[in-house]
Amino acid sequence: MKKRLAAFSEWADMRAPAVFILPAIMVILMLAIFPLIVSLYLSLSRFKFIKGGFSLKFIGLLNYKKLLVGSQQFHFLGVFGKLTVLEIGILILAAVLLIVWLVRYFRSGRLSIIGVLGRLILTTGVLALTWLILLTINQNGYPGTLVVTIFYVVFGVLIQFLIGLGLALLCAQRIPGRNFFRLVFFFPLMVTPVGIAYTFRMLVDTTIGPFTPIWEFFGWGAIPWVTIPWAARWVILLGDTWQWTPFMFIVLLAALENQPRDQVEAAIVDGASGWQIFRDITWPAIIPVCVTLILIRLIEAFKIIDLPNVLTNGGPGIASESLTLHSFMAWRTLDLGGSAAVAYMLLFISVFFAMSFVNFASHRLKDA
Amino acid sequence: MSTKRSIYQILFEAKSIDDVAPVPKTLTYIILGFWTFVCLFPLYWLIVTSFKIPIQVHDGPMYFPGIDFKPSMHAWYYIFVDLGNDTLRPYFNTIIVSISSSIIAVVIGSMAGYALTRITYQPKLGSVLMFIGTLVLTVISVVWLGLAWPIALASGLALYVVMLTTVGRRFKKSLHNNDIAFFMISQRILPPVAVVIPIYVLFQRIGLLDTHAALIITYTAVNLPIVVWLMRDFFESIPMDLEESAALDGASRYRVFFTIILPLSKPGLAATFLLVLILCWNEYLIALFLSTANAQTLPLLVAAMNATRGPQWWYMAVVIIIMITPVIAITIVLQRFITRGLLIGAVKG
Amino acid sequence: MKVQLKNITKRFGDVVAVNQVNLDIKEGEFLVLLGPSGCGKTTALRMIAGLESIDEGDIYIGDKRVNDVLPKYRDVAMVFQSYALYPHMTVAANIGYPLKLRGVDKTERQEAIINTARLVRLDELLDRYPKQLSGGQRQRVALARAIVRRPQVFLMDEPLSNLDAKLRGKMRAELKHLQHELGITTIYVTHDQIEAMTLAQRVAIMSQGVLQQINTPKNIYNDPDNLFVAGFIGSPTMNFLNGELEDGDFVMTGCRIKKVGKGSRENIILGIRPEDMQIIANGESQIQAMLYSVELTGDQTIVTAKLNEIDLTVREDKDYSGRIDQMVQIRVDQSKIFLFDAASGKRIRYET
Amino acid sequence: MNCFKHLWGRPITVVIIMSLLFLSPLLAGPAHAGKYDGVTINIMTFTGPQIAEPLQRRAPEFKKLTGATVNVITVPFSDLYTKLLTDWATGTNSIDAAVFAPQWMADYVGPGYLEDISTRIAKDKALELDDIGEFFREFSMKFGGKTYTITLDGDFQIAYYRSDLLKKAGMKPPRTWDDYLAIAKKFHGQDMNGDGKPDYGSCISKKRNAQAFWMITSVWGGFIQAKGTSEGAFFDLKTMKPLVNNEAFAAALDVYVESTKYGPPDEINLDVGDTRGLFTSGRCALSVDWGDIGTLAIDPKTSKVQDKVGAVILPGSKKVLDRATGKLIACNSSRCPHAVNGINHAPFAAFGGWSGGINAAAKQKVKDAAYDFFSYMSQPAQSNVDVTIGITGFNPYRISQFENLDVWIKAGMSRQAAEDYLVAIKASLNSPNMVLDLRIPQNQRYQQIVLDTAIARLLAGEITKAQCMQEIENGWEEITEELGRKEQLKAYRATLGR
Repeated sequence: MKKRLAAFSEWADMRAPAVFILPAIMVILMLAIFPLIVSLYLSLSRFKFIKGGFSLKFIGLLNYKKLLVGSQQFHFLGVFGKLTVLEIGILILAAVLLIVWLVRYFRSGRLSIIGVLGRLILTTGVLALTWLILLTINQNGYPGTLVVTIFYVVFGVLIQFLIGLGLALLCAQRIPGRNFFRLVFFFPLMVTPVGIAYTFRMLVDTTIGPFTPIWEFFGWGAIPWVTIPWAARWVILLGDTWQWTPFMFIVLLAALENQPRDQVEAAIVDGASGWQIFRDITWPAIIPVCVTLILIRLIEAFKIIDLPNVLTNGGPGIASESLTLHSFMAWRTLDLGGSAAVAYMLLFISVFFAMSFVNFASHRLKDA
Repeated sequence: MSTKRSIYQILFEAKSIDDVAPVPKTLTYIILGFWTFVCLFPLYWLIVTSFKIPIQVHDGPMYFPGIDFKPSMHAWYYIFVDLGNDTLRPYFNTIIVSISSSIIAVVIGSMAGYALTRITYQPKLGSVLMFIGTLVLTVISVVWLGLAWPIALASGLALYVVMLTTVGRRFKKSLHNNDIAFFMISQRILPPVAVVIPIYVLFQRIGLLDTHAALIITYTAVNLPIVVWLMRDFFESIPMDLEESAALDGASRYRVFFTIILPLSKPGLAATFLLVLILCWNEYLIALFLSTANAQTLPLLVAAMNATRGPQWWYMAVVIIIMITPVIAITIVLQRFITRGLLIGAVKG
Repeated sequence: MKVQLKNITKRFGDVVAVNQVNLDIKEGEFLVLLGPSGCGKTTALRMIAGLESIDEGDIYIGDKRVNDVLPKYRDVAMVFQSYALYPHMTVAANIGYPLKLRGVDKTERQEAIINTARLVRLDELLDRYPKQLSGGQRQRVALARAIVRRPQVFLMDEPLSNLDAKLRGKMRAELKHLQHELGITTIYVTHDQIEAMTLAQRVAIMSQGVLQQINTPKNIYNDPDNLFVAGFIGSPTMNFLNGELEDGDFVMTGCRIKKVGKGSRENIILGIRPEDMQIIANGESQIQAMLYSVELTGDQTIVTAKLNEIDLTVREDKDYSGRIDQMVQIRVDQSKIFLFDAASGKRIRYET
Repeated sequence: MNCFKHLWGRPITVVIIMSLLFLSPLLAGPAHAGKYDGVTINIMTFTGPQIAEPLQRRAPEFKKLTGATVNVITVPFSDLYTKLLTDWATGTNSIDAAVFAPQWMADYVGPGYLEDISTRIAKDKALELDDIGEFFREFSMKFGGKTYTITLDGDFQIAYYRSDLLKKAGMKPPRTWDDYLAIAKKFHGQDMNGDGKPDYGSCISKKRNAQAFWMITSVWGGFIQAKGTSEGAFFDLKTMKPLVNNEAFAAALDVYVESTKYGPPDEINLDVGDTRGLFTSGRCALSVDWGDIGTLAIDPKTSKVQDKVGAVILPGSKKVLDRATGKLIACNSSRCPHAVNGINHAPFAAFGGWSGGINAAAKQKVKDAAYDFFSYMSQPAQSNVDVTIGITGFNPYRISQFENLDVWIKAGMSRQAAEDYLVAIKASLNSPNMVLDLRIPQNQRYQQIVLDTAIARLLAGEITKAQCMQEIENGWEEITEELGRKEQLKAYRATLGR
C-alpha cells in the first residue's frame, strides 16, 4: 500500500507541470475562448425566437456591413462631413509622418515579416482612424460610437495618467498627512461603477445637483450640459476620471517610492532642481511602470459602459454612446447578431490599440 | 554660497532637505485638499442624500442635514426593514460570490503563474491551432447542425486525440511560456458583452444559471489574467535556492509550492486578492446576465433602485453606502499591501 | 576647503544617530570616518552633504555655516555605496550630468568628460550603459561623476565595499593617488579599518553616534584613547584581560604582570596587541596558558592560547610550531601595554 | 441530455441544498391548510417599490388564503424584457409567471411562452371582468383574440397642469397641443413654487433609452389616429408602411421640439422619475405622464402641490392625417368620428399597464395558483385600495375606480382634485380612440432603437425634422423587411383586432 502511494505521488509529481497550469487553461478555454467562438458565429447570423426556442440564420457579413456601410453606419462610424482644407492638410501631414516612419524602418535593415506586417497594419490603421476622426468631427459630420469611444479612451487615459502622476508626485514629498491623502485618494476605486454613474448623475443634474446654485451664484446659470454633445462627453469623462485616477495614483506612487533613493540623492548633491530630478532621473525610472499601467487602463477603458449608460443613456442623440453601450443596447432588444458584431469590432479596435501602444512603447523602452 | 537667502529662495526653496518651501507646500496642500474634496464630496453627497425624503431631493440641492433640511431615516428604514431579506440576500450573495471566486482565482492563478515562471512549457503551435480548430468545429456542429452537445464534445475530443497522436508528431514550431502568459493576459481585452451571451447559454445548459456557482466560475475566469499577471512577477522575485533546497530534501513540487512559495508571497497574494475582490464586488454586467433572484448581487440592487419612476436617489444612496463600507474598511487595514503588490506586478510586467 | 562639525546631533525618533560630534577637517585633508555599521558615520556624512537635516549643532564648509543651505549650494560631491548611477544614461552622460545641471556648454562639457574619464581610465567605455559595466568600472564612473566638476569637498560613502578584495586593494591605491593629485578635501566613510589606515591622513572613529577618537592612523593604532578604539583597530584584535592593579602590578587569576602602572585600582582591563606578545621556551614569562590552536596565514602564525577561558592571540613568525594542549609561556612587552578603566572604557594614562 | 444530468446531478444537488439552507428563513412560515399548500410561484417583475410593492405586500395575504408561496423576483426595469425572454426561450423556465408590459406579448405569445387564460377568465366571477375598462378588456389583455394577461395597472398618458396657476391666469386646461404650448410658453420662466427662482413651462421626460418614445407617441396619436383604436397609429394597415413620413407626424414633431424650449435646460436627459419629481415639487406648469402624478401629488412625502394639480385627457388636434395623401386635413365627422368639439383626442395607452401573465411551461398546479394570485390582485377589493396608493405605481383601470370618489378622498385627495384627476382618466378610459401601443414582434427594436434614437438625435440637433422622419421610416422598413413584411403586417392587424 505504502509503495503504491509512493508510486502515485511520484507519478503525480511528474505530472505537476500539467496540473499547475491546466485549471487556468481550462477555465479560460471554457469561459473565454469558447464564448468567443460562439460570439463570432453569432455575429455572422440573425437571431430569432421561434416556437419553443430560437433560431440562428447564417447571414455572412451582413451585420458588419450594416455597421460599416449600411443603416447603422451613422451610429457606428458616424456621419461624414466634407473635409476642409485644414483637415486635408492634417491628414496629409499624418500620412507623411507615417510614411517617413515606415521608410526609416525599412532603411534600418532590421526587417522581419512580423515587423513589416505589424507596421503596415499600424500605418493603415492610424491613417484610417485619422481620416475617420477628421471626417466625423468636422462641422458637417457627426462622430459615431467608434470615434466617441476612442475619445473616451485616449483622453480618459491621458488625463487620468497626468492627474495620477501629479498627485503621486505631490504625495511622494515628505509632508505631514500624506498617509491620509493616500487613503482618501483610493476611495473612488471602491465604488461600483454603476453607483458612480448614478452618483454623478445626481451631482451634475441641473435641477437637483449641488453645484447649480454655485454656477448661478457666479452668474453662469444652470448649464444644460446634457444638450451639448461635447459637454456630455466630457461629463462622462469626468466620472471615469473620478473613478480611475486612484488606480493610476496608487501604482505611480508605489513606483515613485520604490525608486532607488540613492539616484535621487546623487542628483540632489549634484545640484539638480526638483524639476530636473523629475525629468532626468525619476521619469526615466518610472517609464516601464507607466507603460504597463497605461496598457492596463487602455484595455479596461475600451469597455466603458456604465457611465454613458446611466449618466446620459448615450445622449444627446448618440453623442456620448460608447461601443460597449452600443452593443449592449442592441443586445437588450435581442438583436444578438448586431450586438455581437459591434462587440467584435470593439475587440479588433482594442487589440489594435493595445498592440500599437505596446509596439510604440517597447520601441521607446529599447532606446532607453 | 551665501547663507543669506533671496526672497525667491525663501518662498520657493526649502531650508533643508526635510522641509518643503512655503509656496510649493501651500500649493501642494491646496491641490491635495482640492482632490480630497473631489474624492470625498460625492461620497458626502450620497450620505446626505440617504437622509432626505424625495421632496427634499427634488426641491433643489440641500447641503447640511439638520441645518437646511430635516434628516429622515426613511430610506434606511426601507432598505433594512421593508426590503429586509431582499437587501440581505444580495449582500450575502455578494460576499459569498466575491470571496469564493477571489480565493479560487488566486489559487488557480498563482499556480499557473508559478508554473509559468519555473517550468518551461513548449506546446506545439500546430497542436494548439488544431485544438482551436476542433473546438470551432464542435461549436459549429452544435449550433448549426443541432448535434447534441455531449456527443459533439466527446467526438470532438476523440477526433483531437486521434489527430494529435497521428499528425501531431510532425509539428515543429512550438510556443513558449511568454506566449502562454500573453494568451492568458489577452483574455482581459475581451469586452464582456462579447462573451456573456454564450456564457449564459452554457450555464443554462448545465443548469447553473442563477446560482452562486455560475458567478463564481465566471468571475474566476475574468480575473484569472490579472492574478497570473501579478503573481508571476511576484514569484520571479523569490530566489530559486529555496525551492531547490526543498526539492533536494525530497519535497514534491506541490509541497514546495504550497508550503514554501505561497507563504513567501503573502504580500503579493494579499494585494492580488484584494484587487480581485474589489473587481468581483463591484461587477455589474455579468451578474446582470447570470443571476435572476437567488444569486443577485449588490450592484444589481443599486441599478434596481432606478425604477420606472426614475432613480430612487435616497434608496440608491443607502445601498451604495452599505456596499462600499466593508470594502473601505478592508482597504484601510490592508492598504500598504495593495500598494506593494500592485507595484511588483506593474514594475516587472 | 575646510569642513567643521560643531556639536552636531541627529535623532531618528528616539534613536540618537549622531551625538554631539565635533570634527575639524583641514583643507585638502583626507579624513576617514571609521566605525562599525550603524555607528552614525554615514548619517554624519549625509549631514555634511545636506541630505539630512541637522537637529543640533552647526556645520561649516569653509567659513560658511551651511545648516540651512541646500545640497546644491554646498558644492560638495558624493560617491554612494551603491554608486547611484543613472541606469538610463551612458557613462558619458552620467559623468557629464553634474556639468549639464550647471549649464556648462556642450563642447566644454565634452572636454571635461573626456579628461575625467581618462583620469579614471574609462575613456574606452563612454558609450556603455551602467548595466554593461563591471563593478569596478561602475565604481570609477561614480568617482568620475564626483570629480568632473571639481567640488570643494568629496564625500564618499563606502565606495569600495561592493568590490572584491583584490579590486578593492587596487582601487584604494588609485583613490589615494587621485586625491593627492586633486588636493580636494575628502571625507570618506568606511567600516573597513584597513581602508581607513591606508587612505586616511586622519581617522575619526565613531561608535554609537559618538566620536571616539580622531588622529592619524599611526597614532590611533599606537595610542588608542579608549577600549573601543583599541579593540576596533588592529587585526587580529587586541587581547583584553580583566583584573586589578596592585601597586602598579596587573593581577588576575593565573597571571601577574609587573610594573604596568602606578598605585592600586580595581576593575582594570589590560590590553596588549598580539604582536607585542611572544611565546618563549624559557625565561621570564608573565602568562602561562594552554595552547589552543595554531594557524599559519603565510607570513605569520596566529597562535591562540587559553587562559581561564579567555582567548589570547599571539602573533608568531611563520616558523613557529607548537603542540596543541601544551602549556606555553608567554612574555609580554610591558611598554606596549594599555590599561583601561573597565567601567568607562577610558584609557588610563600615566605621565612618564 | 441524460448523461449530462447524471454528470451534473451532484453539484446541482449540493448547490440547491445550499441555497435552500440559505433561503430557509425566507421560506419558513406557519403552515396553513390551503388549496395550494407547498406550491411556490416565482413571479418576476421589475424592482420596486412600484409594482413589486403590492405584489410583495399581498403575497402573505394570499398565502394565508391558499397556502401558495409567492416569491417575487425583481430585476431592473430595463432588463425585464430580455430576462423573461431568455429564461423562457432557452427553456430555463425558472420563472413561473411575470408582471410585465402587455406590449411585449407579441414576442412572448408567438413562440408560445404565454399561457392562454381565456377559459379561466371566462369562469372567474370574482374578477368582475366587466368592471375593467373596455380598452384593457378588449385590447390590452388580448392578443390575436385570445386572452393572455390580467391587467393590474391602468396605463395611459394624460396631461397634467397646475390648476392654481391656470385659475389665477384665467386660462383653461389645454385641449389641443397648441393650447398646451401656449400655456407652457406663458408660464415658462415664472416662479411657481415660491423659491424665487424661475421654473419651467412644461416638463416631459425626453431621456433617450428610457421612456421618451412613449411621450412622442402621445403627441402624434391625436394627429394620426382618429377612427378608433383599431385604426392604429404606427403602420398602414394594408402595406405595413410606417405612418411617420407625413405632415401629421411632422406637426407632432414640431410640438415635441417646441415643448423642449419651455422645459428644464436638461430636459432631454430627464427620465419620468425626474419630471415627476419636478412637477410634484412645484417647478413645472404642465406635464405629460401616466396616472402616477395624480397619486404622487397627494402624498406629502413627495409633493408640494397637493390640491394644485389638474389633469386632462391628452390634448388633441383639429387637423388629422389623411392617410391617402399624407397631408393634414381639418377634422370632419367622417375623418374624426370621435372628435369632441372638433378636436380629435387619441389617448395613448403607452405601455398598456402592467399585467400578469403565466409561463405556459410551468406546472399545472403552479399555473392555477399563479392565475388565482393575479385574479386576487386584480379583484376590486384589493385593486381599489392599491390604485390610490402612490407608491404602488398602480393606476386605475376599473370603471368603479373612477366612479367611486370616496376611495380617493379617503386616500387624501381633495374632492376637486379627485374629480379633475378622475375626469381625465374617465375620458381617456372611455375613449374609443385610444391608441394601442405597438405590439408586433420585436417592437423593442422599432421603438427603443430606431424611433428612440431618431427622436433623440432630432432633439439634440443632430438631424433635421425631415431627416428624422426619413430615418424612422427607413429603420422601420429595414426591420420589417428583415422579419418578413407579411408576418409583421399580420401581427399588427391581429393586435388591433382585425
